[in-house]
Amino acid sequence: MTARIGVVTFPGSLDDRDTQRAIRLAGAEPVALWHKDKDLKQVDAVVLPGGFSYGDYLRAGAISRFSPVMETLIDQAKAGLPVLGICNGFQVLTEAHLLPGAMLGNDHLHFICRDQKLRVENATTAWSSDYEAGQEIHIPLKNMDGRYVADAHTLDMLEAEGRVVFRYVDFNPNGSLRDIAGITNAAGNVVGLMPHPEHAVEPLVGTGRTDGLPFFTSILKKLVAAS
Amino acid sequence: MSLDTVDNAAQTPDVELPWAELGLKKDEYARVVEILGRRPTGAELAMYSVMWSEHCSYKSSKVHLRQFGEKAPQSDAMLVGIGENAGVVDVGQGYAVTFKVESHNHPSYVEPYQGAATGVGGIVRDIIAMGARPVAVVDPLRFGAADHPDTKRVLPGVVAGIGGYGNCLGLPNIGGEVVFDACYQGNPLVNAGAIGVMRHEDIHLAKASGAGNKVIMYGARTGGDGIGGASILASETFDEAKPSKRPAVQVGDPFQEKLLIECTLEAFAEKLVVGIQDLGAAGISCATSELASNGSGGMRVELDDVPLRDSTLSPEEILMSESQERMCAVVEPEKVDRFLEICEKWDVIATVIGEVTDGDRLEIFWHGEKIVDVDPRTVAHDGPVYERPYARPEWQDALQADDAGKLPRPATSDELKAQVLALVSSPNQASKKWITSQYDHFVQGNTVLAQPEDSGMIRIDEETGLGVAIATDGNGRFAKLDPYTGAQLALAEAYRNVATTGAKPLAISDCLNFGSPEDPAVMWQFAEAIRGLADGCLQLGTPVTGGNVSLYNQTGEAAIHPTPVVAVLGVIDDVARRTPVAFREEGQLLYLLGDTREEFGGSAWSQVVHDHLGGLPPQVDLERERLLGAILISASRDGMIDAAHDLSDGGLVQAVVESALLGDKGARLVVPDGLDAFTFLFSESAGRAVVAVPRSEELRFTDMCGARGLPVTRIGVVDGDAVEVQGEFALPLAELREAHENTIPALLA
Amino acid sequence: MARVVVDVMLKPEILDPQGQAVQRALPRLGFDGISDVRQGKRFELEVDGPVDDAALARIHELAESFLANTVIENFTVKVEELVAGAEK
Amino acid sequence: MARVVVDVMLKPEILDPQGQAVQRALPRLGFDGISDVRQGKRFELEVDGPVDDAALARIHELAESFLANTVIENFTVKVEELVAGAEK
Ligand SMILES: Nc1ncnc2c1ncn2[C@@H]1O[C@H](COP(=O)(O)OP(=O)(O)O)[C@@H](O)[C@H]1O
Ligand SMILES: [Mg+2]
Repeated sequence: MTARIGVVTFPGSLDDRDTQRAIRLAGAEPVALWHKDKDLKQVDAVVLPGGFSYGDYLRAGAISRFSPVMETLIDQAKAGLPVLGICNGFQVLTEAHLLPGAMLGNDHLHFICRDQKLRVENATTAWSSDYEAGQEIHIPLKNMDGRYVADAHTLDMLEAEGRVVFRYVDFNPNGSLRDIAGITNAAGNVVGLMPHPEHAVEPLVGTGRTDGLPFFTSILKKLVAAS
Repeated sequence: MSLDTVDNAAQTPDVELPWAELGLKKDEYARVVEILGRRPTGAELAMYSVMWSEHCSYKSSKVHLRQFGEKAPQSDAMLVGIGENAGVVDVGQGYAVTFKVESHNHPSYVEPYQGAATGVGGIVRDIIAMGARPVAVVDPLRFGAADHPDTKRVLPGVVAGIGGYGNCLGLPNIGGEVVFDACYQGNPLVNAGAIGVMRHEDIHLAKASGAGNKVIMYGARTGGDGIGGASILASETFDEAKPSKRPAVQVGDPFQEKLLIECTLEAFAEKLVVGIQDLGAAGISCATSELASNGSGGMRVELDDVPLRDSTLSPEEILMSESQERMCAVVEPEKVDRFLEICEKWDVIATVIGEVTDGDRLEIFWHGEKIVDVDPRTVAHDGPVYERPYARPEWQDALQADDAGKLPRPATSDELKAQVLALVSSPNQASKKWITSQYDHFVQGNTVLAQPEDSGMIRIDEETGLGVAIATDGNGRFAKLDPYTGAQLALAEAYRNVATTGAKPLAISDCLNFGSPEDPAVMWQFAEAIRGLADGCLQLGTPVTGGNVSLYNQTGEAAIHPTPVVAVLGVIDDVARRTPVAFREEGQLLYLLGDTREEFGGSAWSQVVHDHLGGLPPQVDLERERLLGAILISASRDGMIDAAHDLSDGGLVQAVVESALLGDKGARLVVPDGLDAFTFLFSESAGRAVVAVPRSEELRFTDMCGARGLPVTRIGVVDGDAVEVQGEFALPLAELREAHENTIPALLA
Repeated sequence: MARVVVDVMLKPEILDPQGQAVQRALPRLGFDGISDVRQGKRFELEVDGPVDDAALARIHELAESFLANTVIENFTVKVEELVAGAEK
Repeated sequence: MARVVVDVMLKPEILDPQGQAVQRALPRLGFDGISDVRQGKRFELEVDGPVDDAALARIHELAESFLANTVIENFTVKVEELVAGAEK
């Protein structure tokens, strides 16, 4: 049996098909989920993909956060369903308060697209266990609103609890506090990050690296082991 | 005055309409009256005036554009040619590709962000209207002098607008150009191109057939956007009380357009659509008259059913509105419900606004009264055609006589070195990363090559690796020196760029940016450029699938350089075989393909070092381009080369520096026998490329070139961490990188 | 019909690069004497019914849960008198 | 020190996709009775000296030439009384 991983399409989602492809390449079964459906089709995990849901109008992720699918997702995530938010998905997760803090416009005020170096700080979450702690990887980054912000107390807590999962290395592309690229909730089942692992799964396209594949093999192994 | 109906027009032949204010000439208005056999209604006048404008009717350019058809090369690849929203090309394995380039020059000067954004929106709707999923965009751009204060206003806004719209649509930006020249100061050129992919059977056309079929408008509500003359009609002549303030600038809503893409593709997939047309320039006037005239039968439209953003709009204004993000589909009655359901699923407003009729008239109603009754062909296709006078300008001879070959050349190695640094750090030759990093290259997960590669490349089939490549090029300096040759050089360069990456060039699209057609000198440049392009396409076997003409790019008496921009589309059977620009391995041998002559007219060197424009542009030899292309494609397919870069602006040294910096590997060059170092480094002779050959492939590669008669010269080796020209100078990569990459940020950040 | 305005500004402790960019441009434009610039959002809501306390309370709730993200932003709600000709 | 506020809104005839997106979301959030939403920008300028007519005229000029693009936007300039505790 393989794992079934849902990918939510919001209006304006862009990387939903790419994420499905990455899930397939990792050996799991992608399941398309629709923002207007509360039904999660009994998937084993969910990815909120990148894009500009609702045009990123108001604030990135702010309108999607009130989608019917999110009502169910918020409950189930709190109950332990593995959820990965990539870029816009990360923004939805912070707006939904499944992850602390907030995302703001890049400090340089431009969209930025680059091959970004990251350090894996926590290799124990549902989505990072196929990495090793301290490992440095390159994952494409592309966003307008990638600046992670939280108050000092929250940041200290995240650091203390090992909940900073990925950190920017060599270059902070957006002014994120403490170079934070991705974080997790206390239980480790909900992870959000700005860079796009689904665009680093094939040697021929994108940056030509496959450093993103372990995201999807991490969750697959965990789910198959649990079943 | 109340509503101007068709009956009313017939009964009041003497009412004066403001045709001049709407941009019609006296004889054009007389022609409308003759066609209708009566005076037009206000609504009819609105339609004729926009559809017969230069922008929509191509009245100055049509007689010249015909050559693209007349001289079209035999090509099995062409599935849909000039005349539709975009041409369609067969790329094999049952796939078809549609692509086109359009200009949004003037709006981008007035409001850079929105002007450029809506330019992307417009070209993408043309692609959707053919039945294709858009897969990539490109953006050839030209601005005034890099250090001019207004460039700091225009460029960042344009780039943010192209990125803002394209990124939000989920379209990777895979190519384009950025050129600075004082001639574009008040007339930046913002051209935008898009590519779409579909299966052959999914090709859709803009035609309304089948009496009883419904006409559905969907997408954004109609507002008062971009209504020039119609407001005059509405407010001054017909209803004094109305506000005549209508926005001249349109604001784009990329999110709405993304929904349009998805909902249109879903309707196509369920085979719900008989005919389809996007709404761009001239809005409903254009969509209804083109749909009706291209199909069989007529059309009846209830204008009251058009969803409005501004309830005060008059029928004339509704007909002319250029509100963005709207489409029009023709759907069989029994499929209408399903079509509307799909629109609702995607939160897209959709309304039946009319139907296809038995007759051959386009009839439009407002409040139950008939306000338009025309033969749609006369609106859409029978616009005026001008044979504008043209004449070779008297200054052309003096310009060509001002030979760049006579400019002082560097006298010492130090001077040579300084000029190399000046070249690679000059705004036109410097890295454009500051700009291109504002564009998403990765979305859709199929980008094989993107900036700064010679061409952008997209995988279109995951199983087989089938891919397409596109490159856009244009050199206004060359075209100014000789428009015929300049247009061919643009074609040759784009063709070469595509072949350099390993793809076989199939077809082209173009965007022809010129000054005022009312100036005989400009008209001559235009005629010459088209003649050159058509002759070149015939010779290269690449048909013109469509394009766009932008005239009146002119401030007062001063026209821009004639700037034909050419986009070449190519196909590659397996993207795994693509050839990138970057040097990959030390020890690989560098070969120069083609002939190097003393050609400096219009060159980057003459501009950067001497601020000079004169002489003749490089010669064109299209047979040589074909041969070079064939060799590059074979070498890529058979794995004989690991890197390749075409030689164009800045010559060999520019190409080698770029490949070295991208791969972070240096190069040691030796000046070949028979050439001086200066000519070797800076000449811009066409038909050349530099390739990196693994030692194991050296013999096979040089034998192939020899056997096919392509000059091949060994010029050095990939090595070290500098670009060194033996006996002359060595420039460390770090120094080159700083020179190459810091210029644009320093100017714009 | 009345207009209610919701102003949303970043909290003072949050970096506002847009405001800073404006401020940095001022000397170039020949402006001095402006020591700080912050940029925020303004929402104009056209309310159908009467803007009584209940309506205002609901709009306050809307601002708190939706128009502003109170992790990073503050907001104010006010009823605007519609004075014709006030805009330039 | 005083605060001058420049509000910049899209002209009424210009499409406001952001405001529309907010408005369309309202019913889903259980809000009705709001017939239109427009979203604009609010600039808060901290002015060093006295905000006299000359200063206001200069800020007006700044708004016109820089803060707003008057092709598509209107703006208003007003001096704000700094009432402590007004923000939430
Ligand atoms: N420079 C050109 N070369 C070839 N075809 C052109 C050129 N300019 C315009 N055309 C063709 O003329 C037709 C009308 O052009 P256009 O008005 O730009 O299309 P649309 O109505 O889709 O915007 C199109 O098929 C276009 O491809
Ligand atoms: Mg079109």
